[in-house]
Amino acid sequence: MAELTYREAVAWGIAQEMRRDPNLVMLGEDIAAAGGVFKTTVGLLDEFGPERVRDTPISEQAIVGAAMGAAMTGIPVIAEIMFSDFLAVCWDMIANEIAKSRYMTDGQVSFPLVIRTANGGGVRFGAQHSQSVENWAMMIPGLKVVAPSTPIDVIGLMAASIRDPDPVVFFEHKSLMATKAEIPDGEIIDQLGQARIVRDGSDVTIAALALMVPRALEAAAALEADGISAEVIDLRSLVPLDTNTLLESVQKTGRFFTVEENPRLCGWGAELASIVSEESFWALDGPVIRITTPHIPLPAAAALEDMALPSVDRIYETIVKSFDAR
Amino acid sequence: MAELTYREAVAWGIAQEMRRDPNLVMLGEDIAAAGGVFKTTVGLLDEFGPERVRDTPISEQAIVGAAMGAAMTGIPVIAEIMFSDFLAVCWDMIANEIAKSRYMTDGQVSFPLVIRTANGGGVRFGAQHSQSVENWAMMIPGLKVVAPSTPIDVIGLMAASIRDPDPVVFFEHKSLMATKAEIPDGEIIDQLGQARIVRDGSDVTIAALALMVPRALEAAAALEADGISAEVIDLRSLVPLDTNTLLESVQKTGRFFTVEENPRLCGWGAELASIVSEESFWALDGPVIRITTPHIPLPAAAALEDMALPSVDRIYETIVKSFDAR
Amino acid sequence: MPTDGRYDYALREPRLPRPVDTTLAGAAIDLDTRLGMYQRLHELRQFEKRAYDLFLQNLVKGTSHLSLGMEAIATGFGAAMRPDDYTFATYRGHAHALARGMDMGQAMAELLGRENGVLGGKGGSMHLTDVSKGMMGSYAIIGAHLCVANGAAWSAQMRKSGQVAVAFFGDGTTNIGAFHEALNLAAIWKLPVVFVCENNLYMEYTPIDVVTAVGNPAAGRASAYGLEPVLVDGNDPDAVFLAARTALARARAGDGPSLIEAVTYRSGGHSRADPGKYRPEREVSAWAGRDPIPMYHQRLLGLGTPEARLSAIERQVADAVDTATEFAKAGREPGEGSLHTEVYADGGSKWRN
Amino acid sequence: MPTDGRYDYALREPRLPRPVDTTLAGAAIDLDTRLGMYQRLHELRQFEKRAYDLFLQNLVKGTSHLSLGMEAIATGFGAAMRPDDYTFATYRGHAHALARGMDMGQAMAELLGRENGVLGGKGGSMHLTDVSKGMMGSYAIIGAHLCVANGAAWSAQMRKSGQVAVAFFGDGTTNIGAFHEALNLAAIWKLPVVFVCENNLYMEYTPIDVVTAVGNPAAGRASAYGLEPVLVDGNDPDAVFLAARTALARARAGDGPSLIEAVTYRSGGHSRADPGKYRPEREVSAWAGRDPIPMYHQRLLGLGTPEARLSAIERQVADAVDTATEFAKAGREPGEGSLHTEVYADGGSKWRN
Ligand SMILES: Cc1ncc(C[n+]2csc(CCOP(=O)(O)OP(=O)(O)O)c2C)c(N)n1
Ligand SMILES: Cc1ncc(C[n+]2csc(CCOP(=O)(O)OP(=O)(O)O)c2C)c(N)n1
Ligand SMILES: [Mg+2]
Ligand SMILES: [Mg+2]
Repeated sequence: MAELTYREAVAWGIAQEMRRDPNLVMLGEDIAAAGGVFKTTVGLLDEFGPERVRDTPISEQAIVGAAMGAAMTGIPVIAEIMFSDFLAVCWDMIANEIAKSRYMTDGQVSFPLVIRTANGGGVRFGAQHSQSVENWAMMIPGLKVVAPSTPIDVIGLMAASIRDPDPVVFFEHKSLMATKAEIPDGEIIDQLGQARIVRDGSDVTIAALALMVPRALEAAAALEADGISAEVIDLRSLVPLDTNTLLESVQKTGRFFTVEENPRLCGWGAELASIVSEESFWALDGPVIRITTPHIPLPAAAALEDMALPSVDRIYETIVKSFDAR
Repeated sequence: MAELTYREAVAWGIAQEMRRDPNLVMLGEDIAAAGGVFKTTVGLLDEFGPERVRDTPISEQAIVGAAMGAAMTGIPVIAEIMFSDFLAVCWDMIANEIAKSRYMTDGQVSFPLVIRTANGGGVRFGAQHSQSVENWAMMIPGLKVVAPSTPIDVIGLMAASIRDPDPVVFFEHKSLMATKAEIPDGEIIDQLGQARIVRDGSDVTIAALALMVPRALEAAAALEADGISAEVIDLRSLVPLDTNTLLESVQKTGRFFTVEENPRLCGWGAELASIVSEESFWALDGPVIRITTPHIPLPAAAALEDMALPSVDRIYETIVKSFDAR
Repeated sequence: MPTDGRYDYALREPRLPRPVDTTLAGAAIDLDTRLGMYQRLHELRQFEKRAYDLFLQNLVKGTSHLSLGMEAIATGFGAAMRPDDYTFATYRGHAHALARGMDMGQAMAELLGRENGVLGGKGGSMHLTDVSKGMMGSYAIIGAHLCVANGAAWSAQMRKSGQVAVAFFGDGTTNIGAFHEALNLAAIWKLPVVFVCENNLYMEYTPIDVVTAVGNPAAGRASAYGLEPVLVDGNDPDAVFLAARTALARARAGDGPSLIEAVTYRSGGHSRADPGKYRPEREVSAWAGRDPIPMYHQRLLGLGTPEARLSAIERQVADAVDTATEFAKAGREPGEGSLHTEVYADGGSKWRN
Repeated sequence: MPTDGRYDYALREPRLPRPVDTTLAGAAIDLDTRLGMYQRLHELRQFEKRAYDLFLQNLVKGTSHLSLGMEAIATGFGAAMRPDDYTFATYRGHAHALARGMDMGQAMAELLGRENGVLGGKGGSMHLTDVSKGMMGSYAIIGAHLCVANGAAWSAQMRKSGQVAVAFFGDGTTNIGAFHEALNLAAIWKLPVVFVCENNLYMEYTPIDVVTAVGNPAAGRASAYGLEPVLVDGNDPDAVFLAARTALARARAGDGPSLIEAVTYRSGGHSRADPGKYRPEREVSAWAGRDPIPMYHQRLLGLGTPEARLSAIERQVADAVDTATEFAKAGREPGEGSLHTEVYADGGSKWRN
């Protein structure tokens, strides 16, 4: 057993896989000698050497392109894009090249690669360094999309993402970096596409991701005091999406809420809402409700940012109010 | 009166506005001397000269960046990105810079600019030249998103987009280029944020955009023969979104369908489905159903592409089946 | 209507070709290699011409970008590359695919969108790929594949396989950001990659010099990456072959990337719909006089090859193109079955349970 | 644990500063300009130090990137620019904002996330903007603003206003695609824009030479855009001022862009959390000996300015920074009211009816 932070779990998970697979390499800006700007890759250079852990120029297209070319010629790669906002700088490479090439070539190429990136708000970095962009990746056919909420999931889902033969965009949440957990000994491997019911409940279903998971749990605790029993589901991966777990839960509770950090329009919550509204319509006892960041860029000031992201209070109040409605 | 194709309407609308505003300029690849690869800018160089209609290098970031810098210093600009797939190449500029800078500066700068781009499938160009990416733009706070389905709307919405003080992404549909309509004399100006009911109906509401509008209309005609009265709404702009028209229609019909060309996950249909499920829940007589391109890259072969995009038959059958269900 | 070169590029000064370098006849290239290149030139030419015919018959849908007039570059490189080297091409990639040995029938069938196409109809003309031949793909959005070629080269470097990645791209591509990022990374990591700019003087319809800060869009930028400028006659297979051999050897020796600018001209339009009217007539005709095929024919005759041998090659190629066309036409339209396959490595497109 | 420079950059050869060019004392720069620059240097220095103190007091949240040690560049340009010229800066933009005349109190309040900040707290340290002063924004994603500066320059060119756009950026920024696209477009359109690379030898924690194909990341690329390489001592306000004057005049004359590489060093870490341990100690101390402020102090003394005059300036700046700090601290936290404003030009964020 070791106690690890979420941040340390990243390096832990990568190290586990680099020990297993001598071909696995990684590249990114300031990831080697400096151990990453979020200190998520500390120690990897020392253990695996500069041929396998490489610092790059500020050239996101070249980074992701190199990952693509190496992966398609048999070398599995982990590429770091420092902040998820910067996915925009290499979006062609990700959305148009990596995601589509397997299909376009009728299966001639595979992309065993992981694009790791620091996602989300709460650290007062402002509009260009705080976005939650899981929905950007989710909307592109061909990508898999993972976003862990705990140190153990970081390790297990990292291992699963690395071993997955398809391209995975792996979102590490900036505001969870310092959270801690006990990590069991031995290899940790998880599976993509399995949501986890992190709290059982019978009255409402709340689907959340990453930083929103602890907030949803806190809100659920508060709801309990009001006699509302909330089931909280940590989605963990958006693609593949564990719709079975979601739909079963809604079948039981009849009420569905999503808690999203991305801005409102076309977020992943909309997708889930649409799935539930179509497939569980007759089981619903009330409208499907999304709790999201409003459709605005994120402000930098602490006071403003705290108002923008879905808070425990907002989750709690939205759900309580929904029972009063109609 | 003049009969114009959708393609000609683009140049017509731009010319109308360039005559009105001597400051308005445009730039893009092969737009000037060649009149654009889709021939949507034919004649503009001759009328307005090489200082106002400029050919550029293949440098999408430089193109959109130049538009941004000019717009924020008082020159309204139309930038062409040849295919909407290439928005990915300059996505940082659009999603992180143009969309956010007004908010970040607390309103110090405005961006009177239009990014025009050829969108959508049906012309057998394959996965990298056929995407429908309206949802990419819709999910970014700060952008407006327009997609006309007729030549008249091309002109009127182009004029409205150009006069709008905010950045607008204007999607011209490749498969509609050759469609024709009579254009009334005189200035044509429309308004953003107004959907149009293109067919009245009482049993189901179908929301569609661009190429999907004529298909939805054809399906509606077929449904009529089955005794199903379909109301068809041409959304015209996704941001601003005319939710009033949508929700009123659903209030009347009790059934809501979207017909989207973008791949399934996090499409604009999901957003609409979520709005309707939340706000019209008690008016719904059946599940909200989305008809979309499957979540795959678009194939090149005619036979495959025709199977991928929502067809009249698929729209018709999905709606008919929904009445059998439960 | 104003009539200067800013309104109509056809009114500009023509950019004329340099004369053939006749000393190349004496280059140390063995006859078999040269005859192989002669055959290749014809394959590329006749394949593209047939593709154009099939387009006129409305059998090729969508778009296609032919290499007519530009065949010497793919040919020279194809002859110099090792079978396990990697090719990364653009939407104008038929020639490069065939030059690596892609089956003509499968290539043609792909243009026709048939099930027996090399991509089962999914990719089409702009994405020809045959990994079994080292043809790692044709990329239709400008710039990206230079970065991808780096990755393949990096992989070869790590695997110590001695393979080289070669990326072909146009003059217009030198102005996009990815070009810059790719060249810099290749240089600092000394990657075994060769960047080949096929400078045909135009992007789509805009002359390259109108939009480029230096006269030679690739060679004029080499020093920005610590590289030597290399300019070659892109209409001379021997010149290209020699430059390719040097660059490939350099890459294999661990000495890093090269950036080669091969100057050429496309005899037709940019893509199937383009009549190419933005080019001065005198320019088009001057370059027509520098067509690589008659030039190379002359060179081989001059080196003593009998005309009969050359015409036998031409006939053989014509037969092969006919056979390929029959194969392609006989293919079936792909069915619904394949629509949903190969999005993910499990062969399907399932994103949910 | 291996201990070479590939594992720990602090073990590499230090990159040492060049000696001061003493002939610059004789440059034709009038004393008022020089005293103004002296004051500016102190403003930037003391502002940044105060910002650091406030961070240690946990009053500045998020991140901030200081220009400590690099003040001469913003200072020299600030003195040379016309009031209506445009500045485009990076996340490391406090100095550039102040050098254009942004109010210190409003700037400080923005760092504190207060309502009286220049951006009402919405933008924060990385996005300082004051359009009324020609400070057109601070951009936090590498590369983009070079393209945006082009647009402002293009606008000035069209309006024949004589304005020039100046874009400041780091050495690391020369390796991103947008740099290449921006330089090429500026050159072919002869835009009135000046690109200023503040080469402080490091990107975040990685030495620039480890990741760049040429020794001078900007000057070594000038020829790729048909430009002359310009290298200046970025720690000498006079050197920067002269280079700025030349480049601005060239731009205003319609002769197009310039690319200036100003070599400097940051005395602290990359951002507030960084102790800067990846740099050789000898390098850090050598550059500390080349601090622009004592150097310029010496130069002014040498030119006959009385010490009293200089220390009066220093005290005056200290007072101004204190006043600014009080102003900032007195500001209120922004309220919910402003959260939803200014997404769109109507002042709000409504995306639906
Ligand atoms: C990023 C991007 N921008 C624009 C295009 C459209 N486009 C396709 S080919 C082409 C011209 C390319 O010119 P060049 O690189 O010289 O190659 P050539 O076609 O002459 O072989 C353009 C602009 C594209 N495919 N990708
Ligand atoms: C596209 C992009 N990639 C990475 C980053 C993260 N980042 C912020 S500053 C920085 C280093 C920039 O180095 P340089 O250009 O030399 O400027 P300096 O900070 O030294 O002034 C990096 C990599 C970013 N902001 N944008
Ligand atoms: Mg070309
Ligand atoms: Mg730097």
